[in-house]
Amino acid sequence: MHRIFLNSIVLLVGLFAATASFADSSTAHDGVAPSAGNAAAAAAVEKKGFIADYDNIFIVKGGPEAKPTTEIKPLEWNWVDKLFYNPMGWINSFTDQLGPEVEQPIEFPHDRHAGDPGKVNPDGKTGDGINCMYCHTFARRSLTAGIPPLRKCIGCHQNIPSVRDTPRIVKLFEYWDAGKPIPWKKVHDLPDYVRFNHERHIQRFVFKQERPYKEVCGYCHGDVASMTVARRQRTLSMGFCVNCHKKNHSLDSTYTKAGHGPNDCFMCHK
Amino acid sequence: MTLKIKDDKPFLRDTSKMLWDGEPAHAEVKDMSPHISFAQITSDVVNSLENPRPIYWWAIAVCVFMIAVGVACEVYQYRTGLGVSNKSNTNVWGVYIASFVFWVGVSHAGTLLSALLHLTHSDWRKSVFRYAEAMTTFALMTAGLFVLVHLGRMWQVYYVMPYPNERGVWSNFQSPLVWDMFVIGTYLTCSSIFLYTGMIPDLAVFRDNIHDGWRKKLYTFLAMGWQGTDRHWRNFRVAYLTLSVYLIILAVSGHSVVSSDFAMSQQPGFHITSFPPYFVVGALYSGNAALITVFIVLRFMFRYEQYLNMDVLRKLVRLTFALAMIWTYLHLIEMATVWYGHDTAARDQLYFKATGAYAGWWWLFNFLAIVCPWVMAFRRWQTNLPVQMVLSLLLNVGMWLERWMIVAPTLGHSHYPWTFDFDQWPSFVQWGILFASFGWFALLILIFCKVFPAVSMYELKELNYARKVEAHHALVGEPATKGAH
Amino acid sequence: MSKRHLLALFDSFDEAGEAILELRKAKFKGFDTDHDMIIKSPIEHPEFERVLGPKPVHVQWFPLFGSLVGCTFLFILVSGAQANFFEQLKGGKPIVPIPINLVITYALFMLSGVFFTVLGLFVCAGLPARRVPLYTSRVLDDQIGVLVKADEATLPAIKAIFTKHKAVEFQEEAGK
Amino acid sequence: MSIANLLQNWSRYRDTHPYGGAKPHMGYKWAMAIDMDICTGCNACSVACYAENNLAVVGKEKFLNGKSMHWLRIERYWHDTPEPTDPLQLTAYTASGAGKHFPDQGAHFLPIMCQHCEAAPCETVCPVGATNHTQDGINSQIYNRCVGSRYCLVNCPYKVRYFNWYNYQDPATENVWPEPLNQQLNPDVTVRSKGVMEKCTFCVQRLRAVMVDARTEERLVREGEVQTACQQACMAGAISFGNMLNPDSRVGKQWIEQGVNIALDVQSKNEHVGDNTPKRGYRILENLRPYPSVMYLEQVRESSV
Amino acid sequence: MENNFNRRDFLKVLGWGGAAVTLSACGNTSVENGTEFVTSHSTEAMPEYAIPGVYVHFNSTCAQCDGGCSIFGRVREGRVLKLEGNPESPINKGKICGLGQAALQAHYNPDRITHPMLRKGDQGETITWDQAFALIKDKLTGVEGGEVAFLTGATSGHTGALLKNYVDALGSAKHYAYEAVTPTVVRAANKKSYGVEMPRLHIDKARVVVSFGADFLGAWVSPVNFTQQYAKFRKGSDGMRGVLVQVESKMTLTGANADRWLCIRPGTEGIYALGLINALGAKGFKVPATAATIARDYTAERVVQETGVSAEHTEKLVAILMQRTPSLVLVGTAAEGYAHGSENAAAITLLNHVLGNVGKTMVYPASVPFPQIEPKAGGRNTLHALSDDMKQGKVKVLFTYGSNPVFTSNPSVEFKENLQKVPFKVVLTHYRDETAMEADLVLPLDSVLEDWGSSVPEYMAETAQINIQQALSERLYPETRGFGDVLLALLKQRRPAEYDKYEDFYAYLRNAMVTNKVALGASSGTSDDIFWRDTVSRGIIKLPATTAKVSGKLAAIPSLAKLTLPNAFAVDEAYPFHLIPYTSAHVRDGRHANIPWLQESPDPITTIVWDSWIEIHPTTAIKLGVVEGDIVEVASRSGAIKVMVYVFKGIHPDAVSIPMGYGHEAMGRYAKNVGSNVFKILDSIFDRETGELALHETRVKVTKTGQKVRIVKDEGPYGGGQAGKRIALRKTTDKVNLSKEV
Repeated sequence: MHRIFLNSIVLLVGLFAATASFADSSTAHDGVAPSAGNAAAAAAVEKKGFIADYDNIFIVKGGPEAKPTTEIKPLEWNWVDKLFYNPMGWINSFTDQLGPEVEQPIEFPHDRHAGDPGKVNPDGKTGDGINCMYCHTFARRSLTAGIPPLRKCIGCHQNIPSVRDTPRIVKLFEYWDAGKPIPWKKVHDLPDYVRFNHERHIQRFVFKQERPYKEVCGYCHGDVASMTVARRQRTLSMGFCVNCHKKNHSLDSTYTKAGHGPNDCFMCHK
Repeated sequence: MTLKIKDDKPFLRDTSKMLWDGEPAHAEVKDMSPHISFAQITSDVVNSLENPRPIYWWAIAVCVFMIAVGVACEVYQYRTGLGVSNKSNTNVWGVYIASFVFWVGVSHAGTLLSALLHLTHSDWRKSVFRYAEAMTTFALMTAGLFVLVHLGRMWQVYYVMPYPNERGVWSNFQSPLVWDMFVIGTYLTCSSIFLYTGMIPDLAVFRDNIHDGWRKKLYTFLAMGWQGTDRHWRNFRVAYLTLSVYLIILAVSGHSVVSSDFAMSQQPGFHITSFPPYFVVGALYSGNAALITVFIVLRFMFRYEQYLNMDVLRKLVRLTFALAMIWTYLHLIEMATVWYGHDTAARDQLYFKATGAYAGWWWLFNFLAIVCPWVMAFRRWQTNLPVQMVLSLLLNVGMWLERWMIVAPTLGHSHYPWTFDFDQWPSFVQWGILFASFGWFALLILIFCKVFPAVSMYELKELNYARKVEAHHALVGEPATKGAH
Repeated sequence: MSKRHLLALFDSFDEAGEAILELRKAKFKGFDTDHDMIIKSPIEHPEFERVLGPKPVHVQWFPLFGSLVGCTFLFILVSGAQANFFEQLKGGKPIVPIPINLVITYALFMLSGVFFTVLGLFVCAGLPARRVPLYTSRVLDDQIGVLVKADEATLPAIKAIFTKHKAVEFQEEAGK
Repeated sequence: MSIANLLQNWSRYRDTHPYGGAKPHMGYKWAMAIDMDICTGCNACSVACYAENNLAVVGKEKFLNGKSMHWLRIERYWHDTPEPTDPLQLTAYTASGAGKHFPDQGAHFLPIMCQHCEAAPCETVCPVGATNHTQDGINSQIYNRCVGSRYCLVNCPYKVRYFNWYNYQDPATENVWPEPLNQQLNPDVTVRSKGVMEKCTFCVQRLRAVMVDARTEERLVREGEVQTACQQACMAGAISFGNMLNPDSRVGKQWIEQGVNIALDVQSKNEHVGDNTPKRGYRILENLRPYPSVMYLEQVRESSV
Repeated sequence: MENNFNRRDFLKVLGWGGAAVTLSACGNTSVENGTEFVTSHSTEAMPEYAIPGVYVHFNSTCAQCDGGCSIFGRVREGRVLKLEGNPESPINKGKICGLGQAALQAHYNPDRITHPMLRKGDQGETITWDQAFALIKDKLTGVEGGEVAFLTGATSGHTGALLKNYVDALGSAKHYAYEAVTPTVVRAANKKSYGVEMPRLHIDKARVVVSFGADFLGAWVSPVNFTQQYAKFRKGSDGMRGVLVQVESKMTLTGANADRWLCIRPGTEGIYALGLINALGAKGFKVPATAATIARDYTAERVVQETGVSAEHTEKLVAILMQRTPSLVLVGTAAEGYAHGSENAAAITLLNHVLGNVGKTMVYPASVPFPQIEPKAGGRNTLHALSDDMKQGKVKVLFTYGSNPVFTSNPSVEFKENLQKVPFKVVLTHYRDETAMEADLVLPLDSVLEDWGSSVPEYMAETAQINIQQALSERLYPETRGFGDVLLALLKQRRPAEYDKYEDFYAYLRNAMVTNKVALGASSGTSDDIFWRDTVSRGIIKLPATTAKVSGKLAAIPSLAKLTLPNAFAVDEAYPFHLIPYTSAHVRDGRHANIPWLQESPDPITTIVWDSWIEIHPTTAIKLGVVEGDIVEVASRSGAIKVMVYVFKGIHPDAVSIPMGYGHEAMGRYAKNVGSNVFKILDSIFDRETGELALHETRVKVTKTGQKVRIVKDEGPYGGGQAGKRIALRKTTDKVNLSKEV
């Protein structure tokens, strides 16, 4: 209900904002075309030499000659956009985006496993600094990040006698002995008609751009290393995805190595 | 002698027993008497709201039953899927879209009477335009329901609205359906505003004449403190005139856009440039026919014999006949252009209508919509209530069939021969919802007429005053001036 | 000097008109017919304009303004939305198609025109209005009321004029 | 958006598909060519499509009522005597049963699926923008956006869109995937619920999978890297599919060879020499100017027997 | 650390998760509240290679028909989602037909039997496999080997070998291999004429193909291979596009693709073939004297009179046959299905000799050097033999596998009645089909996607090959067994010493393959594991080609001189029409009737779905006073069925045609009560030489019942016209060069 209310307020605000956008033409320029970013984008387009070859296809077939493509200014989100064209996305950034607390069969301490070894957790222990992809091993090669197999837990824990008798580990071994997988509950669940690809994001940001994995994973999942049971930190709604994909996204995007996410609906919905 | 707006001659309400002007009791009221007083008009209208004939309540009950049938059908369809309406991948549209167009069409008569004839100073419209205007609003509301019923996922209908949303997604402004949403929404809003604005002086009268209850509060609120001062009237006249102009444009553009739902598509048989005028005139035609039906019903139900009188009916009927002829011309033109055109697909389509699976219905519609209105050309039947009642209903059926014949056979015979000629008889669900729409529309009209003035008091008084002036001038032997208005 | 209201009710437009005409000619002190006199009638009576003198109406400027602003606003809104939502490519059509946007623009041209007309009516006619003193429902029914506001001293003279022109009834504010 | 953006990029926003100036699809233009001389009409492609795209089997009654869901249908035509083009004659001709005249030169099988028109009539009329043109030249259909106005189907000249009249996976009513048949459902493809339109997507789930891989490897998709389900199944190899802009692609070569230009509605080969050109390529209902992306190659029948 | 994870849990959760790909109707609320369960995607139960969200491909072999196509399954999260052709296989070269695609729905079919069932009165009672084997052992004790009978479909590979061993172990038990539709007569005729039962065909090298009722694009022998050859044949080499002429009485899919479809009076195919030889000779073609003598009497006038094929078309055909060589003449189901089927086939094979095609477009097929795994197939004559045995009480225990004789037998066999005389009937099947309904013990089989096996195709495309059938997924139902497993378990009862070392059929198969690895083409140094892994991952073992040649000599053909053909049929007043039972490419003999994809896949010619129909020529229809959709009663001397009319010019006016495989009374929700069973009206008339049932010999009468239905077909009411639009275009020309095309 409050969303509807907010929406209507925003709609009203938007009326004024649109009027304001008349005056926006000069200020928006700053947001739209930072010279450095623009040059990089232009360079990225130029590097795609092979596309020029494809251009000839139309000419060979007697089609209308292609005009040289006018390079489009990458879209940046200025305040008009935030306020008027995607206000809910903007408002969501202020509101509580936390997901519900999920009770798991075993209260898995992410902080103990993935936390910073130098940092002391609330339970008085430090983390082990394990890479997310050590357990969620499929993230870099599949759509799904995957829940680690029970074998993986046991693989380490049977060699860690010090915690063998703690309640959680006892429970873990109960499952193992019974030969049953642990019925983890889903924390980050998208609707069935959305298909998010972990592989592509990990490949690009972790392996190509060599950003720290914590930053990359944490962009959507939050600082899981500081939690025990993981909890959703972002709305993970469509606006969340779209806002990111719109950054530096130009109309002439190919699916090669332009610096932005693809924007067509068929990418996620199919 | 100065002309008084109060008349001292007694006006005897009960036309069934008594006479006025010395005519026998069984005679029809030919025209509004100039001797009727302003106060009489006020009290007539107020009283008719309070005491309709008992059949009013029966009519309400019937309407509720009709709606219940439709609601049951819709619940079934909603739960099971649109498949229960028995459409197919070839005949994707059906009764719903036909009825949508029909109801949008019905709405046009109100605009014609209230706005167009207002501009042309046609006095006779004054007694009928109010309920006609209400019909505009309610017909549009009914049409809107058909859009909902028609959608595969009506619970997602808000996707059509362009509103700033979290997803950053907009509706497709290139789609005629979105134009529809804009234009029909505008039309509905504006016609409601027009209806309300025109009602303000009358609401003030109600405010003054009804002394307690929720209605008093309602009228007090809605009358906005109207006191009939010269300033009020002066501005009201200009504003009302301006609104009339807007409404006429809206009506024309509204139905043109509805026609563009069809005309903008590639479907042969839809893809016709003459569709907008054809649709607009067809709308006026069918709307006027519906107006006659409602005229006769209201006249009886609310004892409006004095105001919804034979003179008005005659003019309505003549207007309808004129529109029928214009429509017939456009209908023939449409067929002729298809006939002479080079678009073989459209020609093929026309042949299919005349000879294919829907041929019977097509010919029936042609008979009802082209031949039947000729009865209206005969003076002796123009004021014959039973004849006009039946005739107006037949014309409505005919014009509904016209819309159905635009939708159903056309879709059954498009560009692609493999899918040709599927004839899909609509299931009871489609018929049930169509049936209910009439109940819904009638219910709204009945409630409106019970709560709001179904005939415009101040305009009637103006008309009455004009008559008085005429009568006065006739009496004193002076030519009547046009200054009465 | 305090001012008081007087309402005279007439049965005939002609009589009321003549009374007003005479009142305008009389030119009482502290009584300006343009401001202190209000005619109330059940129907609109154009002849009153002759007797009341020129009273300009400004309602028509509202729809003009409204329509122009509305359609401009909508055109920008729609074009902007299309440009903003450019992943929604439509085969064969440009991303911002002008003729198509004009259709929608046209609808808002009229919608905002109508809104502003009503707004104009309310502003110009002073609606919603409080009831002026000496209101009687009969002026909406079948009598013409002439409400004047004048100095107590002039009221009898005015009343005399009304009586002369066959006013059927008077209502006066109680004295202070 | 802002006014600034609108003004700055104005010329770009006025570009049209596909005959406007700059090409919206850079790098990719998926297209198909179907050789009807070797298509035997065996229906393998159609069944493969059912398997790949979670198509509902609607059953006898609904099939009868025209609610079938085959995204790829095989149409069978007879060519005995040329049909009259004049509708009046044609009506008489069909009424006389002559239209069913039997040909002793066999039937003509035409596999028809969504033609992925470059100027798709369906796209412009969708009120909610559920069907759009992707930049790689596919006519997309976003099921979760669809509200089911069915206007797209009305406007589709080929009638290759299919509407979900029922909730085909609803266990209570119309379940067409009873346990364990539902385990076959392709998880990459959404199972459509009631009230949405669906159609051939050129197996977009396969395309997007290889395109994502190609992006990761910073290259374009290579010829032969991806096949649609129908193409993969076609025993005669009548269906070829690929990126038309790729000079290596078979489909692009075929289009060029057959003299069919995607951006023209009257092909130059037909303009000059009429229909007697030795080239076989044509597009169905090209004259309506939807600029379809599927080229058909005419069937050939030997006249010397 | 070993641990037995419950695979069922795993599959259940995955199946659930995967199947929940539904479109929810909610708005933009995206994330649910942790109500969904997930499970560790990779458990002990799941192999290491399986990554959730990533497809793994496993090679296997299609078992939907006897074509022997190699396939691979796209497997994800333990579920087979799609089947594709294996490009390695010379038979199908990466392609797969609709029938093969639909194996998925046979696997996931909701009507599969999940547990062994024992008859209890009219009901079935679920029992365990141990109980079932004990019961069989019990029933077999005291029964002589000769009183045990096996009725199977075509068998080959290691199950075939095991079956043979078991039959031997029982001591002279009988194995009846039975296929409802099989080219037995053609095989015999080929054997006589060319020295091989099924020569390898080079359709792609032929420039003219004259097919006498061989529906090689539809359901004949190896349609996937032939369709691929056909595509090459159409493109042609040297600018010469291949010309296909089909001679038959009812238009098949191949007929619908022919350049000229010659409608011939039923049963006169042989006459026409000899007429062609005569005409060739008359035109100056060098016809061998033997052939010329035989064909001497078949003058053009006689041919026209008897076959109804116009002289003009015959002349054109002769001209093109002389002009374009090599050609290929095929003899198919329609020609062999008569009492004189063998003579028909002999005459047509003779034409091949005359045209000099033998050795050019039909060559010696490769064969597998392991006789014990060679395919064993049989026709309906075996069914008759079995039925006679049962009638005489010679059969005490009957096993059936891979066939549905109660459904497919013709009435005079009285199979169902005779079955009652068998004290103990074991049916190994997937569905509760008609035969299973009569069984005492029903043993549920694994689907072909869950089962291991090997097979040797009857028709070898290039080199000899052995196909490996690999389990593509876990068992959907834990209580099903493969045929090999069942045989092995039974063999263990008899020969424990020999077979107890094999844990299951997989172990047996692996052992059998590995033991012969050198013979199978591996170098002796290859380790067993590597050999086996390679074999399984390739899904096919190719063996070196043979160098033998088919006999091209007419003189070598025995009894050729005695070849005479009966005149065209005289009209039978009481039963005026020939009944042509039509093998639908999808449903075949009815074993695939319970697959919804196939039921909804329109018949290519008529576009009818979900029903069977009778094709009647318009002139006949006018005579009978029926129109499309009328229900008629089709009665033969053996029985009558009701079926709806499809008026169709692609059939000889003297004939009517009904597709086989419909009209199941049991089997499953998709098959039951769909159409009518044409097998039930087949007369028992046999081919004079081979004793095979003459399928096309039945005469019927057609009477109107007055009932009427709307035909469910894809073709609209418009009747498939093109309304003068450019929809499907055709060039009629003899001057196109397609061979240069891309």
